[in-house]
Amino acid sequence: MNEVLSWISVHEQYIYIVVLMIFLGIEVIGRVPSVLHTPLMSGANAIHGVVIIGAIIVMGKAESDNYIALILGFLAVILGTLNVVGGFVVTDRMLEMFKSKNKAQKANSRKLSN
Amino acid sequence: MNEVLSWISVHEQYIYIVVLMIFLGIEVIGRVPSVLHTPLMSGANAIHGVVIIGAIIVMGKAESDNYIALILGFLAVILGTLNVVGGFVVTDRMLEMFKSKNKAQKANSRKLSN
Amino acid sequence: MELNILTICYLIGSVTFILGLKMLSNPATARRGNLIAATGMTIAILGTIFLYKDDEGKSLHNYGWIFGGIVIGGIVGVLAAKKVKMTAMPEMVSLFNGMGGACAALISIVEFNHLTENFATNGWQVLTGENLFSHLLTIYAGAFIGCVSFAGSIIAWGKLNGSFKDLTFKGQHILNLIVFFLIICLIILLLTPLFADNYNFFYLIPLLSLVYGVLFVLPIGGADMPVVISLLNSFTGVAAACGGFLYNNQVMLTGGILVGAAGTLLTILMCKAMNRSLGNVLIGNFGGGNSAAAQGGSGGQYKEISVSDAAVAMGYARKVMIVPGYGLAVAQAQHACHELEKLLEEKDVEVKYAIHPVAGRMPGHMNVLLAEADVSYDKLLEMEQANDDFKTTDVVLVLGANDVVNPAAKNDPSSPIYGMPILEVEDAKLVIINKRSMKPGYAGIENQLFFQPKTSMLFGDAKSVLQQLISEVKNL
Amino acid sequence: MELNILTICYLIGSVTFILGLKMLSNPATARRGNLIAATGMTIAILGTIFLYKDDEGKSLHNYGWIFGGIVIGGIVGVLAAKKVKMTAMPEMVSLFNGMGGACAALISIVEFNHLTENFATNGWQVLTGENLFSHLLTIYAGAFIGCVSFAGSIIAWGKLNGSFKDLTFKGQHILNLIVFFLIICLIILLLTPLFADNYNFFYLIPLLSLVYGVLFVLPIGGADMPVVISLLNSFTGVAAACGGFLYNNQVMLTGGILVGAAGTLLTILMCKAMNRSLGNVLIGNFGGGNSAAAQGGSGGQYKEISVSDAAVAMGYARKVMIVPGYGLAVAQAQHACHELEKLLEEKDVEVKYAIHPVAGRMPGHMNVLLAEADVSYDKLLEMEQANDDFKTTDVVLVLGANDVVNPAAKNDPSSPIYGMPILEVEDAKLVIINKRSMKPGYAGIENQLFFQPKTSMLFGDAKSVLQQLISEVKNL
Ligand SMILES: NC(=O)c1ccc[n+]([C@@H]2O[C@H](COP(=O)([O-])OP(=O)(O)OC[C@H]3O[C@@H](n4cnc5c(N)ncnc54)[C@H](OP(=O)(O)O)[C@@H]3O)[C@@H](O)[C@H]2O)c1
Ligand SMILES: NC(=O)c1ccc[n+]([C@@H]2O[C@H](COP(=O)([O-])OP(=O)(O)OC[C@H]3O[C@@H](n4cnc5c(N)ncnc54)[C@H](OP(=O)(O)O)[C@@H]3O)[C@@H](O)[C@H]2O)c1
Repeated sequence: MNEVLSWISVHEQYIYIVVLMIFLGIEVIGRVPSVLHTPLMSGANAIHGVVIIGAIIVMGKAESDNYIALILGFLAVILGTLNVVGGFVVTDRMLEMFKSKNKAQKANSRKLSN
Repeated sequence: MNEVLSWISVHEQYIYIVVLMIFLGIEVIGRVPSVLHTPLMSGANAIHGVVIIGAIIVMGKAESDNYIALILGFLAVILGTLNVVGGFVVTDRMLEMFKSKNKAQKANSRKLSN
Repeated sequence: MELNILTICYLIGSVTFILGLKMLSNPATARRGNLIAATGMTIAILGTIFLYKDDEGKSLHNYGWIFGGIVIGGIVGVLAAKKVKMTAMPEMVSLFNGMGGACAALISIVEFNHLTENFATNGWQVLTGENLFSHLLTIYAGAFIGCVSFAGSIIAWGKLNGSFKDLTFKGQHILNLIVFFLIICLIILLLTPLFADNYNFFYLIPLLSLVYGVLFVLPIGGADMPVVISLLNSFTGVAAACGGFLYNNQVMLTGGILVGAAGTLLTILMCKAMNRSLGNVLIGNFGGGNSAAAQGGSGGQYKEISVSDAAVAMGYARKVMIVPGYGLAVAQAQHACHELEKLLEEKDVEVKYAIHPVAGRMPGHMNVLLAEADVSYDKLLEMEQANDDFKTTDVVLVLGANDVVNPAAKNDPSSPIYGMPILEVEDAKLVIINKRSMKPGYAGIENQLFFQPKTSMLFGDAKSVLQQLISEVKNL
Repeated sequence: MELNILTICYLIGSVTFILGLKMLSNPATARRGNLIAATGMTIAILGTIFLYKDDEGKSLHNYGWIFGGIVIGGIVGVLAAKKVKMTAMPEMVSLFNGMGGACAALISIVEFNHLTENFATNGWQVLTGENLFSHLLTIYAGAFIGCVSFAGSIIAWGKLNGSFKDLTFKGQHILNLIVFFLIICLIILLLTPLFADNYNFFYLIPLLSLVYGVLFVLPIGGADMPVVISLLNSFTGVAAACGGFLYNNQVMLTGGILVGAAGTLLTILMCKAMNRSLGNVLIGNFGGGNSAAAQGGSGGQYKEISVSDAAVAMGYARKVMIVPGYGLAVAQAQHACHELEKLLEEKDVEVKYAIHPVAGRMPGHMNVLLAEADVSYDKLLEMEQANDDFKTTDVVLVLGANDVVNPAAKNDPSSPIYGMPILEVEDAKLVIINKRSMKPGYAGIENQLFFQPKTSMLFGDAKSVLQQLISEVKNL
């Protein structure tokens, strides 16, 4: 118990960042229309590809005789890149489909506000 | 320049907390209806009364022969308490006025959803 | 151990502030949100008092003074908050806001004293390099922002309750800029080479900041005070955050920044609701002074209606809509208004109120006012709803409202209020307008509505006119 | 110096992620939001490669491997993302998500290896106390969550493209619980007393986690995969955040947590849009298996319509509304549908599409499908708008939709879809329903609409029926 408490205290700022981030994650997508669920999921998917930074660090720190680290790290870099690049490109393609839609919507709302 | 950079680096987590908090502050009240502007302002006013914690620390650390610190600290505690207590009570009173309104609204929305 | 629990108290505090503010922005949860934030605040304060330890591991002392201060502040705060009249709420908020600003400034001053004493006895080694830099910066920023907020709030409070008049003179904005610039220079000057001989210059910062606060608010029209208070509110938030930085205290930091950000957005939202920009409000060239008022009265022919004719028109209507505005609030005529409403309902006339979001001088003004007179909520229609209903309304009674029914907002792109949504009273069969004269309202512009064939003017103070109407309706 | 710049890169990264996600949730800014997040990601990645220094101040090496990996991953990623068919998007997302999960798991494994080597050579003093505890915990959590996400995503991908069938057996949920419990026990066991002889038990964590991931997704109906993918997406976010904690890396931490939180909420929103609870989806007792299908066919009398009669009805109508559904997507009949629309428009028939938000098997499915066939956006009506328009519609053509037009959602409180908003096609004069049989749709429940006097059934595969309709309309 005591240990947990002091752990919390030591990592106070981390915990703040985590808690605030959770709030932000929830707030930010609060009112998404359901047609955007799939692109939003896909965009979020690309963002967690940030894990690739960990893979780069692993790879970049591996000693050149540590074959396990090298191979696993290399694999991790490839997989991470796939996640990032594929994620953003796929999202962009999906959103392209909605493009005409936005234009039409804007035109509509302009009509309404006049 | 270099100093500013290293200052940023040293206070990285602080800066994160500040930036995230700014986002949250903006997100959280994004869609407030204008009748609630006054109570919201008043509620926010009460929240920044948290500055009283600083006053308590000042007061509590002042040596008993340091009259300036004691007097200013005492004043700060009084003013801070005024801000906190007055702020929350005034907000509550304002919101009391809207109470019947909420009930009616809820009843309305219930009617609509059936 | 205690410090660890304190950390958790602070975390709880921060989370409740976020949750509270979130709930405050939704009518259904607002009151609960306020309570939640207050609970979190209590936890954070009690935690600090009993669990705080400074860097050397010492607990706080001077408990007598601390509790004394809290008790005094608490009692005064509760009494003031309970006794204030509903319509004087913004004044009260302004005053409380000023207290917070002053508190932040005092903290900075005490900490600066503390620092200089330390310097005097221990020399430079107490704090060096980066640490000193940010320490000093937060002290100065806290003193600056806190004092501006304090002085500005007091002026705003005075303007709202009529103690101070608007003061505009030539070169005012330039003077403001000069003072601001002086303060910034002083801060930069005092940032790095701090020696015993320039200590005392520090006290110029709070002093000049007080002056700046006064100058900043003085030229702004009294009617714009809610916006100014909201802005000063967010200033105080930032000042509180400085304190958080100073003491490495997360709950002060997060609470302060949260209010700083939310307050700034709220200020902008308030301006938007009145179709103004923040810059426009702060420069103060519209509203308040009613400088454009002179142009009034040249709009054409208007017709008057007598009280008894008005009473007949309303007494035999099927549906009457009342549009309350700022004039109703200054005349304190809400109770008379409610009485008229009940009387008409007894005569089987359907009576509703059309509430414009920025009618009056603070957001929600009309709701608060009518709630005070026990008008039931079902009778209050929001703008959109009311605009649908006007089409089926026989008589609209406009009580001391002007800008919120001005068709220029719809028709005249050159009007300063163009684009603001308004109550479209012209859709009704007959419009009766009560005000004291043909003078314009807050925006200082003329209202073509008064000259339209459907419209009749009923001059007089809102309260006395309502009382006359009541006795006439009784006699029908 | 470099590290300081890196900090700023990471800050930019975090901010763009938040902004990007915010903009992604609004149709007007979504595409720009995606671009902004991608830019921030690029900055963070390039910053890491060139500016990162470890605790001892050493830069990264093995640049060849790093760039090699990035180039390979990048090329494959772009090609895969560009080549995939629009309707196979969720599969693709699932696959990419699995890659991210695997990446997180691999990082954990390598770091664990690193740690054990350190132990072997330097003994316990490398990391002690609290630090060791949280270090180990994040490694284990990263391995666990990453592997579950990887295995689950692969299964979800396989289900969506038809490689795996739903697999349900008795005691499945209990088995899942046991495996989950085993993993947790293992983690607790390995947390404190770590010695050379129990190192190898660690590898059981990723192994069991893979098994758990497979077991977790297997029983869930194929049609529910979008929801599952969204959930696994948020898991991967948490796994990435573990990496951030491990390396004290704020951009990984914030990015991961952001996705973790937003993904969880998104999952819940998706379930809500289908009027289900997340628990209901995960237990998998509805959808997929169509277990309730047997009850179908006993609802009463229905009447059929011939293709030529349907063509006449539509060809001479003033206004035709097409309701596309899942059946249109499986039949890949969007192009035929667009052709029919053009043909009818040439005959001066007004044609619109009524788009239900959860028609099909992924949110936005119908929009994507019809956009692919170049149907202009003006023709797509959202649900509310369509429901207003049905009243003035002569013929509604329902193409492979079922649940989204089921009146039970409005009338029958005992129905599993009760409360879901539907397209109220009964308001139109004539309803023609195309499907292959009387079998129910996704929710596995019967549709009373089929038995109503206004309704006529037009059996057959959507594509072939549309082609027949086209030739009939041409001959009119
Ligand atoms: N709600 C907010 O948050 C807020 C804040 C700041 C500013 N504002 C602004 O305030 C305005 C509000 O519009 P509004 O229509 O309510 O008010 P208004 O446009 O200011 O008009 C009020 C009218 O009431 C009349 N009046 C004054 N005292 C009276 C009395 N004792 N009896 C009868 N009539 C009296 C005045 O005319 P006479 O002098 O001829 O009697 C005046 O024309 C808007 O322009 C809005 O943007 C609103
Ligand atoms: N959009 C989403 O995000 C999402 C995700 C998961 C689940 N769902 C759920 O999916 C359902 C969507 O409703 P829906 O009305 O679009 O679909 P549905 O209720 O599943 O009905 C589709 C109908 O299409 C018919 N069909 C199948 N293949 C066909 C073909 N080749 N030609 C013609 N007809 C064919 C089927 O009947 P026959 O077999 O008789 O032909 C079936 O009744 C909702 O219950 C929703 O909650 C949606």
